[in-house]
Amino acid sequence: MRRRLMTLGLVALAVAAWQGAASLESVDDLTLASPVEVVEAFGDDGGLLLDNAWVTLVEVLLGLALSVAAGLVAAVSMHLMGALRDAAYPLLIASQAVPVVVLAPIFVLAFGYGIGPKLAIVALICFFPVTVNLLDGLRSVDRDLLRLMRSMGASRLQTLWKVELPASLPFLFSGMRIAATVSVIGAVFGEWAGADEGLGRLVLLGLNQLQTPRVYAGIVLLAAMAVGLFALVSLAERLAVPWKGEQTT
Amino acid sequence: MRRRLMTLGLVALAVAAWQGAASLESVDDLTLASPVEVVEAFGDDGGLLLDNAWVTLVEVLLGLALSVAAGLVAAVSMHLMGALRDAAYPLLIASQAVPVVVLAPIFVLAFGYGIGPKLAIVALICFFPVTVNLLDGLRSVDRDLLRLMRSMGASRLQTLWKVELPASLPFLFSGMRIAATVSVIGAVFGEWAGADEGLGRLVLLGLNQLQTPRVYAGIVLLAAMAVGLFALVSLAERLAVPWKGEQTT
Amino acid sequence: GEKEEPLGSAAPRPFELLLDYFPNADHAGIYAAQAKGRFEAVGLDVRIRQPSDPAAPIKQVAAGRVDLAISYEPEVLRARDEGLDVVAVGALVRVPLTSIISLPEAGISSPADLEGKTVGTAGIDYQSAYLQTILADAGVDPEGVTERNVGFSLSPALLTRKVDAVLGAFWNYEGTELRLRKRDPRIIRMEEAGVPPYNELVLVANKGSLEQKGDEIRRFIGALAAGTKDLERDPAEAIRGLLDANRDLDRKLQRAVVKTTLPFFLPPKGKPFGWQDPDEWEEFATWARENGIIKRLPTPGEAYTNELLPGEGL
Amino acid sequence: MQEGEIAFGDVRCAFGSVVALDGLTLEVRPREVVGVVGASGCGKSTLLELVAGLQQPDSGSVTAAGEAGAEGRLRACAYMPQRDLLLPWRDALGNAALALECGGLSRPEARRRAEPLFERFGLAEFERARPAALSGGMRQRVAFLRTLLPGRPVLLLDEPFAALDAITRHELQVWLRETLRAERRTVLLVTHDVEEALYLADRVVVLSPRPGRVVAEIPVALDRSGPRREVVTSPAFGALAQRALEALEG
Amino acid sequence: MQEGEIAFGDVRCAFGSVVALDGLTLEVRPREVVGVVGASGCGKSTLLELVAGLQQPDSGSVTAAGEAGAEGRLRACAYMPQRDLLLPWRDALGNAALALECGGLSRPEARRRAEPLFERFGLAEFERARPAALSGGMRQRVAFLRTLLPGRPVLLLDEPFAALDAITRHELQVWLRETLRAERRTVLLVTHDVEEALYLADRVVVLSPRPGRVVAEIPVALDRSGPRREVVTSPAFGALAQRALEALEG
Ligand SMILES: Nc1ncnc2c1ncn2[C@@H]1O[C@H](COP(=O)(O)OP(=O)(O)OP(=O)(O)O)[C@@H](O)[C@H]1O
Ligand SMILES: Nc1ncnc2c1ncn2[C@@H]1O[C@H](COP(=O)(O)OP(=O)(O)OP(=O)(O)O)[C@@H](O)[C@H]1O
Ligand SMILES: [Mg+2]
Ligand SMILES: [Mg+2]
Repeated sequence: MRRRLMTLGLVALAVAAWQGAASLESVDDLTLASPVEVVEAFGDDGGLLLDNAWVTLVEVLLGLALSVAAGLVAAVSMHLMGALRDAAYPLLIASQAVPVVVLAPIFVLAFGYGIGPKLAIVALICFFPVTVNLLDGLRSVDRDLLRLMRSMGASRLQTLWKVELPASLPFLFSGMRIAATVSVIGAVFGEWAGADEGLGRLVLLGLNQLQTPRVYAGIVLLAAMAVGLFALVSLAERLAVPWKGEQTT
Repeated sequence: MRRRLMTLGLVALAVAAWQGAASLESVDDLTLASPVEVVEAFGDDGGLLLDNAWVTLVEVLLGLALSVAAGLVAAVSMHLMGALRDAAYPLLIASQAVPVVVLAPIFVLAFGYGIGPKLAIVALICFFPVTVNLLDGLRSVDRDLLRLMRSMGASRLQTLWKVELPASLPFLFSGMRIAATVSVIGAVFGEWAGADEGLGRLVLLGLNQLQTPRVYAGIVLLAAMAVGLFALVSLAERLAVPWKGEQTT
Repeated sequence: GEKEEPLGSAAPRPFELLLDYFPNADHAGIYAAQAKGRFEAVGLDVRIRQPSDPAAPIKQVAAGRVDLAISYEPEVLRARDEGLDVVAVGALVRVPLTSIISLPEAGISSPADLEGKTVGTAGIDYQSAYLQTILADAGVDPEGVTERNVGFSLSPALLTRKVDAVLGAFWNYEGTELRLRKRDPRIIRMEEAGVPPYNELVLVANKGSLEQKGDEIRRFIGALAAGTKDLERDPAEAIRGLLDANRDLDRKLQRAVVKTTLPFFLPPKGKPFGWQDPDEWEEFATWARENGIIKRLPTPGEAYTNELLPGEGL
Repeated sequence: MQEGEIAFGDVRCAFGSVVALDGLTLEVRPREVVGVVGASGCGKSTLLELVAGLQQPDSGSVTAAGEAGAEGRLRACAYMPQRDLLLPWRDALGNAALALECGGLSRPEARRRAEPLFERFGLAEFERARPAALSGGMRQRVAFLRTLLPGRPVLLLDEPFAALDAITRHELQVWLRETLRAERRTVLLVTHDVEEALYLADRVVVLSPRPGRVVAEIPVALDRSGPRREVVTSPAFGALAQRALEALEG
Repeated sequence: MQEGEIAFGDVRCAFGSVVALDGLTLEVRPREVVGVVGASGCGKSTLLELVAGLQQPDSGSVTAAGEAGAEGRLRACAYMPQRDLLLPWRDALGNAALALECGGLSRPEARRRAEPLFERFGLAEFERARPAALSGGMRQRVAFLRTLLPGRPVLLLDEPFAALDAITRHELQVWLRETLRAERRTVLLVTHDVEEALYLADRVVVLSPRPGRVVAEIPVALDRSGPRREVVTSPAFGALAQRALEALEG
C-alpha cells in the first residue's frame, strides 16, 4: 500500500518534471510538447492516433514473434555447433551495425512494399538480444548437471531439452524483455523506410509539420505499447518459470 | 583444428554469398556493393575511412562507459527500492520507444553541439539491456543464499555486494554484450543528428552521393568495431567470472 | 494538349512513381490527377511509392525498378556525373525551393546580415556550395560565417536557437509552416541571392528505357498536367486528392503551401507543363562544375529533355 | 538470566497442505546442548529455521534469547543449514570468513581469524580452493566453520557432520565437545546419528514423524569425560541409544 | 563372463597440484557389492567418477563392464552423485523418472514406472512436490530412485543414505539388500558409515587419506540373513567394524 503510494508519487513527479521542462522559457514549445498539450492532441485526433497505433501494433507483434523464433533457432543451433557459433556470431553482431536506411532498399527488393520489409526490420533489431541471452543462458548451466545427464546416457538433444533449455529460461526471458521493448522503435524505423500508415510515419510527418503535440502523443502511444509488451513478457515468464525464486539445486 | 577449418569455411561461404547476391541481375550495384568493390573502396580512401572510424570509436567507447555506469546505477537502485522500480521501470521502457530524431534537438538544447548529444544517444540506447539483464540477475539469486545472509545478520548492502552482484555477473555481462553491439549503431544515429565527421556521417554522405562501395566500407568498419567490442566484453567476463562453468552451489 | 486521348478498353498498365519524400503539397497535382482518375484515363495504373531516404529515388529509377521518380536537379546532375543513365523529363516545381530561413531575433533580412552568424545545414555538399556562392555574392567573408551540420532537423535547430539561420529548408514548406506557427520567419531564396536558378523538383526517368517507356511517361505527364490544371482551377477541391489519400497531413498547412507554390507548378507563359529552361540547366550545370559538385560538364541536353512534355517532340 | 534460551509454545508450521510441525512444545535452557532426532521429513530443519527467525510459525510462539520477533531471533542465532550454501566465487577461506564479514570485520581481518582453524579441520592447503574444488565433506566443514566463527550465543546445527567419514566425524565431535565445554553456548543439534546426539547433547529430543511433535526427551546423564570410543561403547550409553531408537520407531 | 566387472590398474588421478588418487589398484567381481570407506577428501567420489566415465585417470587404466573407454563406462554404469542434483523445475516424480526418460521411455511411461516406488520410499504424496519443497532426506531418496530405476548392470552410489535418519536409513539398507539379492548387480557403495558398508557389502575396501590407495580389504563373510538389528549387534560384525575403523585410523 505505502509502496503503491510512493510509486504514484514518483510517477506524478516525473510528469511534473516534464511539464516543468516544457514550460521553460528557453524551450520552444515546438521543440518539446507539454503533457497538457499531449492530452489535448489526444482529444483533437485520438481517432487518427489509434488507427495508426493499430497498424504499428500489428507490425510489432508479428515482427516480435518472428524475432523470438529466429533468436531461438540461432542460439540453439550455435550452442549445438561450436564451429557455427564461431562463424555466425560475428555475422550476427555485424548485422546489428548496419543502419536501417542501408538495408531498407534491400528489404524492399526482397519483400516488395507492404508489411514485409517492416517485419524484417523489427525482427532484425529484436532477435539479437534474444540470441545473446539465450546463448549465454545455455552456456551457464551447472556443469555437474550436464555430467549427470551424460552419466544417464542422455543424448545431446535430451540434455538440451530436459536441462539446458529449462535452466536458461530466465536468460531467455530477459532477452525477450529487451526485444519486446525495442520492437516498437523497430517498427518506427520500418515505417520510416516507407509506409502509408502507422505511428512511426505519423510521428515523422508530425515532426515535418511541426505538429509537436501530435508527435509526443504518438510517442506516448509507442511507449505504452513498449510497456505493455514488456509486462506481457514478464507475465509469460511467471507462468513459464514457476520455480523461479524457489531454492535452486 | 577441424573446428577452425569449418569456421573459416563458413565465413568464406558467407562472403561468397554476399558476392553472389551483389552480382545478381536484379540487384544493382547502387543498392548493394560487392566485397570486391568494398576492398577497392578501402584501397581508394582507406585514410578517410580510418580517420572517421577513430572519431566514431571515441564516441562509442565513451557512450558505452556512460551507459554501463547508468545501467548499473539504475538496476541496483531499482533492485533496492521496490517503489522506485515500479515507478521508474515504465519510464525506462518508454525511453526506448522515443525516436532519436525527436530527442536529438532536446539533447542539442541540453548539451549544445559537439560530442555531448552523441554520447547521450549512445548511452540512451545502450543502458537499457544492461539495466534489464542486471536487474533480472539480481532477482534470480538463490533464495536460500539470501536467507543465509539474513541469518548471518548481513545488511542489505552487504547482501548486495557479497552475494547478489557476484551472482548476477553472468547476466550483467550478457547485457553488456548487447550494449557493446548496439553502441555502434547508436553512434551512427548520434552523428546523423548532426556531425562534421565520423563513420555515420560518412555512410550518410556516401548514400546521398551514390558512393555505395564507400557506404559498405564504412559499414564493414562499423561491424568490425561491434565485433571487437563484443569480444572485449567476453574477455572481460572470462577475467571477472573465473568460477563460471565450475559447479555451482 | 492535355486533352485525354481515350485508350479503348485496354487494362491500365502498372506505373510505379517514387516520390522524393513523404507525400506533401508539392505532390498535390499528382494526387489530384490520381483522385480524378486521370491516370487510368490514359491507361496508367499509377502506384505512388515513398522512398526509404531522399537519395533512394534516383537510384531506384536508375536501376529501372520504378518507371518515374521525383528528385532534385542537382541530384540528377550528380547521378549523371556518377554514370547513372537518368534524365529529367519534366519540372514538377520549376524554381528553387531551398532557402535560408531565420527567425526575426537573428536579424537576417539579406545575405549581408549573415556576417558572423551560424548557419545550420543538412550536410549536403551542394547546399554548402550554395552558401559559399551566396556569401561571395554578398561580399561576406566566409571565415566569419560558421556552417553547422544539424542533420535532418533544420527547423528544430532554428527553434532551439542553436543556429541563427538554416539553409536547406524549403521556403514554400518550412517557411509557410513557421509563418502559420507565428514564428515570423525571414526567408532568403537561392535565386535571389546569387545561386543560378534551377528546378527544385524534377521528374526523372531511366534514359535507356525511354524507347519503350517514353509513351507511357508522356501520357503520365499529360495526365499530371491536367491534374495540375484542376489544382489551379479549384485548389480547395483538387487538393482533397492529397489530403484524403494521406489523412495524417496537416490540412491547413498543405493548403497554404499549395497556394504559395501553385505558380511554380505551372509552366511559364506559352510553355508546356513541366517545361525546363535549357539555359537555366546549362547555367546551373556550369555552376555545379565550378563548385566541384560534378567533375564533368554534361553536354547540352544530356541531363534533361522537354521532348516528353504535352505537345512537345511529337 | 534469559540469554540463549529457546522456547517453542505449541507451535504449528505448515507449508500449504503439508503440516511440518504441529503442537510442538520445547524448552531449551541457557547453555544447554539439545540434540534433535526424528524421521526424515518430520520437520527438523523447519524447527531450526523457526528458531533462526527464517520461518514464522502459523500458530504458537517461538522465542530465542528472549526474543520473540523474527529479527531478534535472527540476531541471536548462528544457523548452519543442511545445504552447505557456499559461494562459488569465494575460496574456502573467504566462505568461512563470510559470517565474520557480515558481523562487521574487514575482509582481510575476517580471513585472518578464520585461517588458524583450517589446519584443525583438515582443510590446510585448501584455503584458496573454490567450493567446486572441494569434496563434499570439505564443503561441509567450511560451512561449519562459517557458522561457528561469529560466536553467536545460540548455535543451530542442521546435520553438521552428515557428509563426514566416521573418523573425521568423531574428531570433530570431540573437538566440538571440548569447545562447548570451554565456552558454553546454547545449541540445537539436528542429527540423524543417535550416537552423535547422545555423545554431544545434554538432552536428546525425539520428534514424531510429520507432523513433528516431541515424543520423547532423553536426558543424557552420563560421564562423557573419557575418550570417545569408551564413552560410546559403555553399556549405559548403549541403553540410552536403545531408548532413543525405540522412541524413533514409535 | 566379464559383464559388470570393474578394474582399477595402478590409477593416478590429480587435480592440478592435488593428487586425489595414486597407485590405486582394485578389482570388483561381477555381481559383487563392494563398500568403499575412507577419510573425507581421500578420493572416493573421484573414484566413482572414474568408473562412471566422468573422469579420466592421469595414468593407469580403469575398466567397467569390460569397457575401458569413457563412453563405454558411461553406458554401463548408473551413478548417484553426492549432491542430489535434482532439477528444480521438475517435481519429485519427474526427477525420479529422468534417467528412464534418457533411456528412451516416454515421459508418462517413465513416471508410471517410478510411481510405485514412491510409497515404498516414504515419498507418497510428494510425487508432485518440487525439490524446493522437499526435505534434505527426501531429495536424497528421489536421487537414489533416479539412479536405481534404469537397472544398469553397475551401480555407483556416493553416500546414498548420508542425509537420512537412522530408521529410514536402516529400512532402505534392508530394502537394498533384498533387492540386490533378488537381482544381483555389481555395486560400488561409497559410505562414511562403516556399519552400513559391512551390512551391505560382500567386501569393504578402506582407502588411505589423500592420495587415496587401498590400505585394507575386508571380506565380509557373515550370515546376514537375520533381521538387521541382530546382524549388526553380532560379535563377529563388531569385530569386522573394529578392523575397519583401525584400518581407517591407519
Ligand atoms: N519451502 C517448503 N515448501 C514446502 N514444503 C516444505 C518446505 N520446506 C519443508 N517442507 C516440507 O516440510 C516437511 C519438513 O521438512 P524439513 O526439511 O523440516 O524436514 P527434516 O526433518 O529436516 O527432514 P530431513 O531429515 O530429511 O532433512 C517436509 O515434508 C517438506 O516437504
Ligand atoms: N573438480 C575438482 N577440482 C579440483 N580438485 C578437486 C575436484 N574434485 C575433487 N577435487 C579434490 O580431490 C580430492 C578428492 O575429492 P573427492 O570428492 O573424491 O573426495 P571424497 O573422498 O569424495 O571426500 P568426501 O568424503 O568428503 O566426499 C579432494 O582433495 C578435492 O579437493
Ligand atoms: Mg532437514
Ligand atoms: Mg565425496
